[in-house]
Amino acid sequence: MLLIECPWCGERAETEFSYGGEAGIARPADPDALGDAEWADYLFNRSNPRGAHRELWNHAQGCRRWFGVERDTVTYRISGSFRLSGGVGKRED
Amino acid sequence: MKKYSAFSLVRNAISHNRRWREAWRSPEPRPEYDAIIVGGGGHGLATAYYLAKEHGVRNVAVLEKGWIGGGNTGRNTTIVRSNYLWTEASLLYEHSMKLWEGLSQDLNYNVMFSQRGVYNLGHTLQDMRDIERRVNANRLNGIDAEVVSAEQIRKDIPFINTSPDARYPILGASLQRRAGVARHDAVAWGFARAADKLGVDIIEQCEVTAINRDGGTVTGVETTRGTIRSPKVGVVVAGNASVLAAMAGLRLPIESHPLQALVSEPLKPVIDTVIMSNAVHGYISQSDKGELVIGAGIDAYNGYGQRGSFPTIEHTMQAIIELFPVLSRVRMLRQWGGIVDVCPDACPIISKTPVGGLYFNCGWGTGGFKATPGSGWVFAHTIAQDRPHELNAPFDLERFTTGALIDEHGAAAVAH
Amino acid sequence: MSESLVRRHGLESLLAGMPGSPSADPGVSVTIRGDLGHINVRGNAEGTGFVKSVEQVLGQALPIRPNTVSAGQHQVFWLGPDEWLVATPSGVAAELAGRLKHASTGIHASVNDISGGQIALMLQGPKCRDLLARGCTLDLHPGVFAVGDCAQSGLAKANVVLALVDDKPTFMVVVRRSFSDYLYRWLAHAGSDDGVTFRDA
Amino acid sequence: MQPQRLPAGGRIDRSKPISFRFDGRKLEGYAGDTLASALLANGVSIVGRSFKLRRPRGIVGSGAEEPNAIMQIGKGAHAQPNLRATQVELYNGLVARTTKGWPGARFDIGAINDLFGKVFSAGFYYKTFMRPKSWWRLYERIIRASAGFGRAPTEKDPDRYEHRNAHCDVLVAGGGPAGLAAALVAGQAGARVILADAQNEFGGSLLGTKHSIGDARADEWIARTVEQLAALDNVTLLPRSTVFGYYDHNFLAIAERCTDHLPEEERTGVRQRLWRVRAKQVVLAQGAFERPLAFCNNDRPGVMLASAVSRYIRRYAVRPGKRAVVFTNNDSAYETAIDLAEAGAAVVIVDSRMGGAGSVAERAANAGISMLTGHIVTDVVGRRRVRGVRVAGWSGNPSYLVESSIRIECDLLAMSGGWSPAVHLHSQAGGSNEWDTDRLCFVPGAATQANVSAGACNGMWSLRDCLREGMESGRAAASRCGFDAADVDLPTTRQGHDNPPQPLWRVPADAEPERCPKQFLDFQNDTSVADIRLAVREGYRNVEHVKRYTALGFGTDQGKLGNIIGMAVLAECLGKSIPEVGTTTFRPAFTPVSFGVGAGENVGDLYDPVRKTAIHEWHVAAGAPMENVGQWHRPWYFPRDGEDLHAAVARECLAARQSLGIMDASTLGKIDARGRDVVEFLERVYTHNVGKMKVGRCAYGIMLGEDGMVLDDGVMARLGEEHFYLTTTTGGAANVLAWLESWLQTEWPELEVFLTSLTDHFSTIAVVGPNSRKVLEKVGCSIDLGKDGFPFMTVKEAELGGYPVQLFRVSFSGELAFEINIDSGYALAMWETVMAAGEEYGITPYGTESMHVLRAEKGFVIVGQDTDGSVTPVDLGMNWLLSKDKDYLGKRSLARPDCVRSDRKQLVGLLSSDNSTVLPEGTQLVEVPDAPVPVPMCGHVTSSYMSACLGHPIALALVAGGRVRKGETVYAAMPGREPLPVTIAAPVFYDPKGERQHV
Repeated sequence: MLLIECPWCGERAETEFSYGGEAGIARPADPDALGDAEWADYLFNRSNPRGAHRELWNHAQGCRRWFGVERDTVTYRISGSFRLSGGVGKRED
Repeated sequence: MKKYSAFSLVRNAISHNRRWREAWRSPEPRPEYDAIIVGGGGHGLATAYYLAKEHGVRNVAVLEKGWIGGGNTGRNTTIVRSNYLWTEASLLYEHSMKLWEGLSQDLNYNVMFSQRGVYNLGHTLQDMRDIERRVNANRLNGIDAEVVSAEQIRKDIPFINTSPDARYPILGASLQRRAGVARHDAVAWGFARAADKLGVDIIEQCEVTAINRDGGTVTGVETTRGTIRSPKVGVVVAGNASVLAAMAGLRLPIESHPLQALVSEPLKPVIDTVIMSNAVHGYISQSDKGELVIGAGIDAYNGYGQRGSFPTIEHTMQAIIELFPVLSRVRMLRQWGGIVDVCPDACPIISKTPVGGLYFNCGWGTGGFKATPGSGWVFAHTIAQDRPHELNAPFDLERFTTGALIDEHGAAAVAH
Repeated sequence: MSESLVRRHGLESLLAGMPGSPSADPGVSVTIRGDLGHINVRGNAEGTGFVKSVEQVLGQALPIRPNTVSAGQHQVFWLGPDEWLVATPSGVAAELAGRLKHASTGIHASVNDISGGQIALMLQGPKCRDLLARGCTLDLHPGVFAVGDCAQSGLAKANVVLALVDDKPTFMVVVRRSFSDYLYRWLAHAGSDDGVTFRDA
Repeated sequence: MQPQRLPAGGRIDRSKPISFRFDGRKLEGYAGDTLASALLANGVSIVGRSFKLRRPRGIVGSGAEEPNAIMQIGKGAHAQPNLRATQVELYNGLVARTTKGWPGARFDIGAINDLFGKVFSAGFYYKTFMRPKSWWRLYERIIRASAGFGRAPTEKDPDRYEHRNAHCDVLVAGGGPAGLAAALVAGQAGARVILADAQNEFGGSLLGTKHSIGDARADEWIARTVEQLAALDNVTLLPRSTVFGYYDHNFLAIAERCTDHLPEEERTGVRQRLWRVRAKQVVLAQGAFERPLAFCNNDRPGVMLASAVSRYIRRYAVRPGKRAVVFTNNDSAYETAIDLAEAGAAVVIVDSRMGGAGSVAERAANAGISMLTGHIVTDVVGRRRVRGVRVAGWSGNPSYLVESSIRIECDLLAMSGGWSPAVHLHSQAGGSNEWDTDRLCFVPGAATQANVSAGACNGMWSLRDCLREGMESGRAAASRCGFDAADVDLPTTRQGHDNPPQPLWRVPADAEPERCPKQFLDFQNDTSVADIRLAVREGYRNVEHVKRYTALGFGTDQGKLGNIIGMAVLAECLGKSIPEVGTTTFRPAFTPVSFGVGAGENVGDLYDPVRKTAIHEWHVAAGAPMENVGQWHRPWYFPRDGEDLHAAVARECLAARQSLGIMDASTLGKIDARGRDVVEFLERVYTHNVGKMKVGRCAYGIMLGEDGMVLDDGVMARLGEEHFYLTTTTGGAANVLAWLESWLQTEWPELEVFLTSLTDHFSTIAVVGPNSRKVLEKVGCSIDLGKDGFPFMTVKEAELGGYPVQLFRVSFSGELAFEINIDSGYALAMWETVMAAGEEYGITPYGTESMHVLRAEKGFVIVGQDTDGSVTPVDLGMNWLLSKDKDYLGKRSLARPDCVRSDRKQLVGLLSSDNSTVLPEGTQLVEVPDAPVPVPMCGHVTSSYMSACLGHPIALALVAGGRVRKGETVYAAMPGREPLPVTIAAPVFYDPKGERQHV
């Protein structure tokens, strides 16, 4: 069971969190301007890397904040958590 | 290669089993092949077999980075069924089912396909609506399926908890009698042996490190055992599809997750069929060795670790006890994990790609094992003819652009 | 008027049916605080004036440090960087909520009286930590989770707000109303070896 | 009468005789015995049969490595299959049965298999049973019947299980010398320590030994150490507790057996407890497993591991044989020989090494033990029990053959092939293992988590090294957690010098492995040296292939006994080194754990929470059956005197249409949304023009996923310029709120909006029907409820019967209706008030089923029933809800080619041609009634009911291109029935103009 650090509540058990998938996928500013393929890329395609992965977690049972985590998808080791601001996955500091 | 039979067993026993030949060769890779299959799992080996058998393409190499059948083929809970919801999926899986029904004889290798019947339990009124809908569709598609009542289930499945006071009472189920289980390792070995017999080179410990292209078309692959040229490369690497796709500059609508399973200690026969429950999130059958083979849920996070989190296992044990209270004192012997490549619509991709001569077969989620022969069969056709067979045409990559998804979450859910 | 109305916490019949195993000194005694009102307050802690105006109405500090409680006339729990729970006698909750709303007009804030939506349980006795540890992954060791600390987490399969009120120890567990029946049954089951008893406030 | 029991010694309590039953025989042992030691004391030699060849088998080991003594313990609901006799503590009334062999283990018909051993070679079943095809099920039935060990109980488990979350600085796995030392040092330093050991008492390999530690005997040292540990309140001691799983981020799982060792009548409280531990540091001290040697017939009853023989003698005062041969390739077995000699047995040591042993050899000689160095045991004589062994000289050459051999009479053969550290947990944690060519074993390599291995499980054999590593690791672990450990000086222990072990796995015989009697590697699965060679011959060369093909290591001991020697034999066949062949991955569980303890309290009622509304009790009292909707229990219908579902629903619907109905709608999701940007936010998530809504107005709204498919729906109300109230479906409530929050927090943090769930705070009571206004006026309402004062689709704060409420003039039935939102603390009172006031109008409570009928008559959809995640609002005919002049989630997807197809499935109504058949929900629709398989399907029925007020059945369906096909006929294909013609109609069957709700 993973031990995840919520930027506000500190380290908590994985069961307190819900997973939000790959971070950094910003919603297109003007969807209507996109072709079907570009829209599909935003909608469905994921980098799904083997290794370092920046992903979203929500402290669902806790403070209900969404935040980012950098985790290795093979070792599952977590290198750090970060708060979000101004759109998905951007570091605050 | 000698034929396998009771007779050959006795004859070899007399010669102290010292005359058995190897089931498949371990050749050095040649510099060029007519087609390369990347991935020596069940699907890849089946693809090579049917390329040789159905399309006469025998100058084929199967490249496996580890040992054949070492991925999900050797890690799954071996359920085989074809009772899917949408016609596109049903026909694909039913084609596979028909191949399963003659596979041991076709391969001359006993894959122990055992049509014990698969029950998909319904616990809510909506479950039952979905079951009715799916069963009716199956029948119209020529797939055996029936709706069974809670009373019938009580008669058919000893020890199952059909109490109306259960937290999620069993209201009924769909039953596919032709469905069942098979011996997973034997599927890989059987296809390998049969493909090898037809001239296919099966090359283990050979990892693909790059996909070579000239302009928009594929020219071969770089491997840990050197460059191998080929005008056609079929990639079927569950748990690694996105990584291989990246080598060809492609992005896939796939996320890889841990999927866990566990077995109990070997018991005398107690469960004779396959029981699956989406609502209660567990599924169970008993192997010929006596082990209860139990499937757990998918872990939520992306993971290539071939292991998941313990709470998923705990939840599965709760689910099994909810379904079979008598199993509470039975013990888990071993747990493990595989990597499932999940598509947004819980259906696979068996498709040409923007790169000429490069084909992908991936995204089977939790449904790969049961499709093994059918997947190989249609993928072989797609590679040999450079166009999909009508059975896999709907599973083109293009569907994610057009929106023609085939949403099998209902029929797939956790349990396969 | 609302003061005169009789509020139900919904666990009355459970209490009558399974009050637990009565013993001289129970390992855990659970008190159902149906008499508490709950107010959910949202606002920007860094934001202009929000904290000040809320504190003026409350007459006590708004806990800014995560997972802490400010105890005073009311009990104020940190729930998130922009969310707090105010627990106060139910008789005055509606009126207090009104004043908080009024005080935060023009400010980015949100105040909701959710008294009907939550139940507070007080767990007291030597076996409290053992019982909670059966269903909660938090480290409740006195050196880690001290008086004045609170946390949101899971207790068995219910989400709860958990706080250490004093070092008797007394824990306050706040659970959503629709889960309270389940949590009651879980406490009774998991605590059956500890002689858990239940009573009304 | 216990023939093999020694007159004195051991850690058993001779004053407490214990009687038990074994395969029906009444036997006696002592408190402190295991079932295995008691069986040996009673001279029982056959305790089971092998899996395939059904060879008679005896006890080999003394712990988790035991492959043969697999027992069914207890009866009825308390039965426990597949326990290892070596790990079962003896208790009064214990009932044990062997699990293999028919009629029994002592005489087994299946033993005939052994005669055909060569036919039953590795993987033989892959090569046969293929013809005739149809016979496989028959073959399989026979295979299944002969497989398996114990039987699952046939009754519900009467016991209780418990979970326990724990946190500690240092978790010590294993309470032998190393583990005790580590725990003591760390504990005294002040660290929070958990010490778990699988056995009933701490001490591990020291129990019963004659070692001295410092000035104390081993058992005194153990007692003193445990005492010191028990005195520290920062230390938790867990005997009978197995650390079985080492998961990510230093999370470990421990199974504690609380009552299994007690007589059934004395068992109270929790049976087993699962400790879910998050440890900062972990010290692994689980010891090592002794290896067997692969000589001919090495599986005969009476062939045992040397360490097991010693343990039975020292700890249990049982002498497994009178005339013993000790066969070894290392020094440790000499101690066993000495133990045997001191126990009065005649002993011969057969040591494969020319040079024999180190300093221990002298002590052995002094004990009068004769030693044959440079010799090996090639074969065992005796079938049901060892009667002798064949011994030959051996110079250490790798050949398969020996020349002449001599016979030595004996009734016990103690073997030692060296030792393998228990690297299981280290490996589970992700650590690698390295082959040590001197110690001839895999030792833990670099750890990938915060763990360290100490003592025998790190390849340390001497007591001194174990104590030293224990202390050092305990000290290091504590200091990594910020605790400084005081210096503890290492107690003195006896020092000797050992000669190195000799690489010996497969023992030469007088014929090649294929021709000589079987040399077993995995006893339980009958995997022999010949099987490994066969696998390699057939091309199964990867260790994983070999294991899976030969079943090596797939027994219930998980290869603890045979894996390493099996890999060594494989390496020899392949001409590789053992590390080249590689080890295999170790998976949890270290030893098996019951499903019950894994599930803990979360079974039965507590399997999943039942969410109940504030009015739930009233529904139950009224006799309403419940429907599971998400986690909620909702009343399904309210039967009166013997009514069935259909009768009750007909009555309820008519009442609502004609006079007055009442429904508990409290499970709806309710969200308070406010803030400066709330309109902008809602414009982005709802498809309609939210901004156009006036304060006090309600509107029906839908949300789409980004894929354009309908996600959820519900009524929303504008309570203020910057304040909205949203409702969601019952099932969708939690997800929708989380989903909205995710957009706010991750995508649009610049928007000033706060969302707060009111789902539990408000209970919602729907008062429905022509008389609903009258009844509320009668209850006493502070506002004008009239058509103009309180028009349709508006909301008002009000006081109703003295209660403050939020009153909605909305309708999910098409009738004049009101929805009352009231503080849940008063909901039951309000419900009862309205019920009383409504009596004169025959007020009728109704449940989810009638609600579904009423809404279907109006063509209102239920998301999740009439939609399935593949349905767009256009498919539902809701274009009127789709704003053209703004973007919203999912809008772009609606423009994709597949979403604009004219032949998409669209929502329509269906009328049965016979005007009487209620189509089963889920019925498929076809164009041509008698088309050949596969029959093309053009749609399916999503909702279907008998409409009491219309007097005929109605159905909603999704039909390809259906919207423009009104009046056309398609066919309902129903199993076992003639296809029924059905007519496509508009999805609104009742009051299409919607006049009734506007009165």
